Amino acid sequence: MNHILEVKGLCKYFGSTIANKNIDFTLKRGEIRGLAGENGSGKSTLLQQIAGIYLKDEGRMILNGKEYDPQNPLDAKNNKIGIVVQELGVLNTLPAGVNVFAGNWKQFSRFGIINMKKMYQKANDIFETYGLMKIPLNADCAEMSIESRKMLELARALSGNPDILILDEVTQSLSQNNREMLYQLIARLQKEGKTIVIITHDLEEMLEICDNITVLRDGEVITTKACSELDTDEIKRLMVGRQVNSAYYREDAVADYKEEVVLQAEHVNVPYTLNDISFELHRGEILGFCGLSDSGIHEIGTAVFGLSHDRTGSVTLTEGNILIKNELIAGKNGMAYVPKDRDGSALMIKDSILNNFVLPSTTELQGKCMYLSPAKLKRFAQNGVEEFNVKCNGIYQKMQDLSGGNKQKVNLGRWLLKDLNVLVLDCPTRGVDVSVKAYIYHVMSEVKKKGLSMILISDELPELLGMADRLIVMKDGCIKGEFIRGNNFTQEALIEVMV
Amino acid sequence: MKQKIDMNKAVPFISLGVILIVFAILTGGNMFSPFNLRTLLDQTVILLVLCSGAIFVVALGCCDLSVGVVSGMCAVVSDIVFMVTGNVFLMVITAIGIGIGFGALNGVINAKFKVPSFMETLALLIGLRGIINFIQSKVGVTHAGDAILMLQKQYIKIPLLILILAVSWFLLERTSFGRNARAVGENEILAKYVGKPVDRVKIFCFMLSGLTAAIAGFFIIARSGGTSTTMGTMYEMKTLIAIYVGGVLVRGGSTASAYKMIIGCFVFMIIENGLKIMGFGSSEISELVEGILLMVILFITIHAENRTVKIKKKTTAILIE
Amino acid sequence: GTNKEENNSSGSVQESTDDAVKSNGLKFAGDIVGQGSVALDNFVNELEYDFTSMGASFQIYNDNFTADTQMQNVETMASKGYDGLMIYGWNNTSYKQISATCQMTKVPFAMYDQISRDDETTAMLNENEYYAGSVGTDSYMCGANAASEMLKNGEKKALILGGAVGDTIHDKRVEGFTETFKEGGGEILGAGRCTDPSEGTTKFDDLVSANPDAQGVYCLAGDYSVAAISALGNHGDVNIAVYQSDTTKETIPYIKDGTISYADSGSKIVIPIASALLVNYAQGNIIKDEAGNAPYFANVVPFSVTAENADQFSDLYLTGHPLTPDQMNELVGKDVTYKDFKEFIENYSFETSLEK
Amino acid sequence: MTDNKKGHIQTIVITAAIIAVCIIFNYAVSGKFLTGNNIKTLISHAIIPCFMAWALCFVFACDFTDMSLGAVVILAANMSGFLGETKLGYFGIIIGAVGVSMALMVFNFFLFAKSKIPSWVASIGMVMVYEAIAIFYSNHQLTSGKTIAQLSEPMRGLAKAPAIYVVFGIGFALAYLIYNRTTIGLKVRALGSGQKIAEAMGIDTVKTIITVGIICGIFVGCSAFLNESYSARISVKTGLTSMTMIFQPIASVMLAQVLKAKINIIIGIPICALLVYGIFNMLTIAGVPSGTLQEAVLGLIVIAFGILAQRKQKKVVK
Ligand SMILES: Nc1ncnc2c1ncn2[C@@H]1O[C@H](COP(=O)(O)OP(=O)(O)OP(=O)(O)O)[C@@H](O)[C@H]1O
Ligand SMILES: Nc1ncnc2c1ncn2[C@@H]1O[C@H](COP(=O)(O)OP(=O)(O)OP(=O)(O)O)[C@@H](O)[C@H]1O
Ligand SMILES: [Mg+2]
Ligand SMILES: [Mg+2]
Repeated sequence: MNHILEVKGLCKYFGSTIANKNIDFTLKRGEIRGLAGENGSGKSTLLQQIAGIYLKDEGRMILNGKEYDPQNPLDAKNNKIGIVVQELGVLNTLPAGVNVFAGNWKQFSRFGIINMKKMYQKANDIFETYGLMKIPLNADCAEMSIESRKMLELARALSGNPDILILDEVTQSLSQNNREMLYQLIARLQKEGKTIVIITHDLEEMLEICDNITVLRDGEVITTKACSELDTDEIKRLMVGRQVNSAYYREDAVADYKEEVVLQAEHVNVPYTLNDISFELHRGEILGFCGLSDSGIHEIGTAVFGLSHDRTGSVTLTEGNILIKNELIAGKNGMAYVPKDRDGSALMIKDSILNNFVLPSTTELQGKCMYLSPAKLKRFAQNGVEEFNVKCNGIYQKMQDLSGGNKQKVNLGRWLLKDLNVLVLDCPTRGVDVSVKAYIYHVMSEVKKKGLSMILISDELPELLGMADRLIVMKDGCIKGEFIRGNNFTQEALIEVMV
Repeated sequence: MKQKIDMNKAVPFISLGVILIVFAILTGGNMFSPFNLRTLLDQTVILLVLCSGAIFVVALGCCDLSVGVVSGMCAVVSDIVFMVTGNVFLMVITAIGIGIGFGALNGVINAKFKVPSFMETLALLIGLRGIINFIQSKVGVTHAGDAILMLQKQYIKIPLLILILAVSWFLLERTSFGRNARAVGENEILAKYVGKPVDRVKIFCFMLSGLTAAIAGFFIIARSGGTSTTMGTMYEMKTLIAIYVGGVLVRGGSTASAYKMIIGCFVFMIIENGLKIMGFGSSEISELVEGILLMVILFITIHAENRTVKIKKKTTAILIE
Repeated sequence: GTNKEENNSSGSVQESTDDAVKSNGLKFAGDIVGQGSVALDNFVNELEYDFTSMGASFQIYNDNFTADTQMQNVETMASKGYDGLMIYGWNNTSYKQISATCQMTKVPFAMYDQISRDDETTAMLNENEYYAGSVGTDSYMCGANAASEMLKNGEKKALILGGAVGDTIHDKRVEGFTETFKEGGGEILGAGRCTDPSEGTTKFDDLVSANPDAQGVYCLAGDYSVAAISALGNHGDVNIAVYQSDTTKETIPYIKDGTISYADSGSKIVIPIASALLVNYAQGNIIKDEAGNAPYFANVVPFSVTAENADQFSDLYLTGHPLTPDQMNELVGKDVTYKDFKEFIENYSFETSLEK
Repeated sequence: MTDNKKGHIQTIVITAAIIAVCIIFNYAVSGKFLTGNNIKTLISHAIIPCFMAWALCFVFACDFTDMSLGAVVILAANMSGFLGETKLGYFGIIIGAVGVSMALMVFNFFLFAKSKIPSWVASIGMVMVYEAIAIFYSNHQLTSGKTIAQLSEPMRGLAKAPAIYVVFGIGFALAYLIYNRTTIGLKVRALGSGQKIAEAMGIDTVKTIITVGIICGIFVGCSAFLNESYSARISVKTGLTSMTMIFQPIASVMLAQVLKAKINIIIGIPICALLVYGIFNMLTIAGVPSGTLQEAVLGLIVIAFGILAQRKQKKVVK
């Protein structure tokens, strides 16, 4: 049979999010398949189920004509499926060479003793035969660069001599010559009759190397077509698909902010992540940052707020000429930062709504002797819950019982109740549904009108295009371009610069 | 929909109730003779004083294993100061200075140098005990001054205890400082991102713990009438156990509250006293029962909290970062 | 002792219950400074034996080596309502509190082994009508005797090995030893104080390495002699004689073969005497000395254990008990007076006790 | 490459400094330190806790902390002493110690993995239970007229000159091979990267945790029978005091972690144990009283090494 893998009716839910909806997906032997889709369209989820990292909720998979239901990544590896995941997955406490065969060390052991030499030899062989970038195999992974780690993961995926190799956004963290290497490797594997599945946001790259492309949207497969029938515009149309409601984002089509500079960043450097970044933020402006995952956009947020300790250069609040040296100064002078990892670093997930709501405002709410009146706090939180429409059973409910959208309302709302100068938002609509998104955009427009300046970091282009006054495009830690609302403010133009 | 009863809040009351009933039956009511009730209160005072400071460190999600030895140190040195100068004020200042000083040391090493508090305070425990032994071997056992012995008087002891507990409760639950400390325990990254002075809060919490250790030092000498090398031994463990048994989780945060600490101290002392009243005077039974009860209560508290957080079993999510 | 019954060397408590039971049904309790060390565990055993011999019951409370726990134990014992308490006076700063507690709860108490040595405290105790008396071992003399013995043997350079600083008994022994030894012109090269005997070997190893010229070691308890001897086994070229207080079962063979040059022991005798005082008090026969105060016997000096008497010592003091139930019961009763006690102590010696 | 060179120079400087300190000290105490006998003493002192340090190393490798090791050693050593005096002889000594500690360690690890109580808290609970069991045993022995298990002189050969080096050699080889060269060692270390990520790599975490218990049991057991052979008897302890037994091994492990980048941790541990005990030995020779200021120095060393070991720590530390 020509089909190596068939996926039928696959579904995957994360709570109420439907990440994959009734997916039918077939891979032919020896083909190179690309997966395209917006952020959050379910690409990674699909492939991770195939690789045994997530367990599927519904549906079935048939591999080589046999029923296939991997319970863990080793199952998948034993069935000759290898994956390089989007997020980093290496064992920091073990040397690189050992990581290559993670979980599969038995093969080197004789009488219970592992032949390390053989393992390193074989690891080395893998790097050599596939022509991967050399990394020090006996060094611990904890301090390796992202590129080295990717190489390591690639080697691990290849160590099982897989028939299906899955590469989830690998290229974006590789340098140019390693990318070339990867292309050659892919071509060679194809010649050997292997199947390769690739996710990349670089559509031209995808068109170049793939045979066929599957487009996903909102967790569903839209279509699968041969590359010869497609071009980038067509893929994008398929990807975005839906009509974007005009009332969803801001309605005005031109930039609109005051001349006054609120915050100025000059020559900001953070080792390995940011490279000589300078920009100005004006009163009432929404300044967007866009770029691929490792382009450094998220570090902009931490650097501006004074959280990166090895930052050099200066970030200054113009009013009072205050240098933001650390997060304490930032917090005291009307800055706020909403991080990307909502549950991990923005909320006290096991604490009540009330406590989460009042935390940033305790200094304003306290009376003599740091006294916080419970009644006052209650009123404050109650007021916030009502103002931001948080759906809950009362302010004493635990944060973790709220839905994602409502968590985000608390997360943002507690800042908007304060009298701020600058708000740094990192992916504020992550994991939030359409209506809450619309609500957040609405609130953002409101506060913008009141003169709040915002830095909006996001990996969703439509959001940035919809909300930002100015957009700075980043790549490899450098500023690559700047766009102003109303002036060639399109996704195509941005992607051109981004990749 | 009605709000669920928070198991974590209920557990301390349940364990206190159960323990009271069990010991009432086992000791045949002996436990509640007026004299024993007084004794029980007397015995709990030191623990309560220590806990009222240590609760702040626990709220951070850290632990302070040095409270016992610091209280011993404060007692020994301040008693010497009193013997030499005869000045009560100087004695109190010395003790409090030493207590706060060691607290600050713990705090700085934990917050700035990132040494786990558990390791760091354990090391202090070893080291200071050696220094106490050294001082005692040079100076010899000293008797407590009369001013200190006044602390044994009920009319001084009880109001002072209530004052300390009230201040501790107020700081922990009614001030922004307490809120910051608990926020650090819930999520240190968040506290930082919100612009809270995390390091300062941590150091201050450890200092409070040192302060109450110093005060407890006075109660300890008052109780035994003078200094000895073993002063305050094992109080660090008793303190932590009492706080955890009260239903405060090891991660601290919002689970740390004053009433839990107070209940925890009483539960712990009732178990200890009750076992002795029952006639298990030698340590093996009390240690065995205490160890097992500690783990049972901890297990219940931890799982009582997890009960409300049913995690979706089917997803084995890969760890991000 | 008029009783011709042979010495009850097996130490079994049951065998003696058919004797006249005088203090039937009384309940006593007492504390011990700590558990785990042989000497202390032996004390506990003796306490239980003595009270059972007199027809009473006994419950031990462990102080875990802390003064605070001792107070807690005394309070608990007092509130539980025992007929009398045996107080191990290891922490002399707490006497006042203990006395006050007992007075408040109207529980008689006697102090044993470690007792008050200063007049002020003794006077304070005498004011308490529930104070039944003290019987103490002279720990200072233990050390002093060992020092004299060492000096007599011409050894001038000594090491000390024993329990941690803060162990009041060991501290007293060290004090006695040091003062006497220095007066006699000796020099103390080093002291190893351990948290427990298993540390002893290591500590003594280091000490010997540091001071190979030492001539004698004073071990503060039998456990430490064992440790010292095993450490000495690692050093072929040194010549250090072992002196010890508190003979334990393991050291008997060493005493017999001469590995241990001098050993003393016998502080256990204070327990039956103190128990008898307490039982008398509890039965209403309050014993007072000539001056009308509670009895105070601070002079029970341990005797030396030699190769000749080692076996008998072991039978009487280690596996068995110094007094038979009959001897004990002679010290209890309506007609017993202070004189009887005094005579008993004056006439008592290890040798005489062997005769019976 | 220059980094590597710098590393070498650093190592040489540190080694030279240590040797210099030893020589100067030796001179200061008029040659008492570097005598053959003293060095022999020092080495055998370092060997016994070294086993405990290896066990701790495995415990730390999977991100746990076990405070009950001391209590386990006490129980195991007593069992070893008890069996050693029966017909089983040396076989009994070894089996008694290793068997008991294995059983207890497996139980500990199972508890850590299953109860979700933070391991160090749970292990303190276990200290109480184990100490109580030890006192039960000791009291039982006493009331039946015996003392706690004690090894008689002829049975104590395991801690004497040739045997102790053989035991050390075997232990070292075992620790080295298991930690570096076996599937289970690698799995244990993988656990240190986080339970979730290890699971994602297809590692059966529960099974691994139980195997770590067995491995730790072997090392703790060795430490127990060496202790018993060395001091003839291990008295029981109450009131959590058995925890003091792991302080010095912890200091050794922490120092070895500082040196991890240069020396394999399993090799580093005996070296560091030697260093730590060397310091104590020096203090004793210099006349610093043990039980007082020596402990103060130990505390200081632990804190200093802690600071060194954590100096690159970026994670949240509690
Ligand atoms: N572990 C998880 N828990 C909860 N929700 C998740 C989880 N992983 C993914 N999701 C959600 O599932 C949906 C699909 O996510 P997925 O990672 O598959 O998207 P993607 O197409 O790979 O996006 P990207 O291009 O950003 O990688 C998203 O809405 C995401 O928020
Ligand atoms: N772990 C939980 N425990 C208890 N209740 C929960 C839990 N998670 C969600 N809920 C409740 O279930 C309801 C639906 O939550 P859910 O997460 O499904 O919302 P949602 O539709 O995804 O909304 P959003 O788009 O805001 O994420 C909410 O009222 C929430 O309070
Ligand atoms: Mg993805
Ligand atoms: Mg949701």
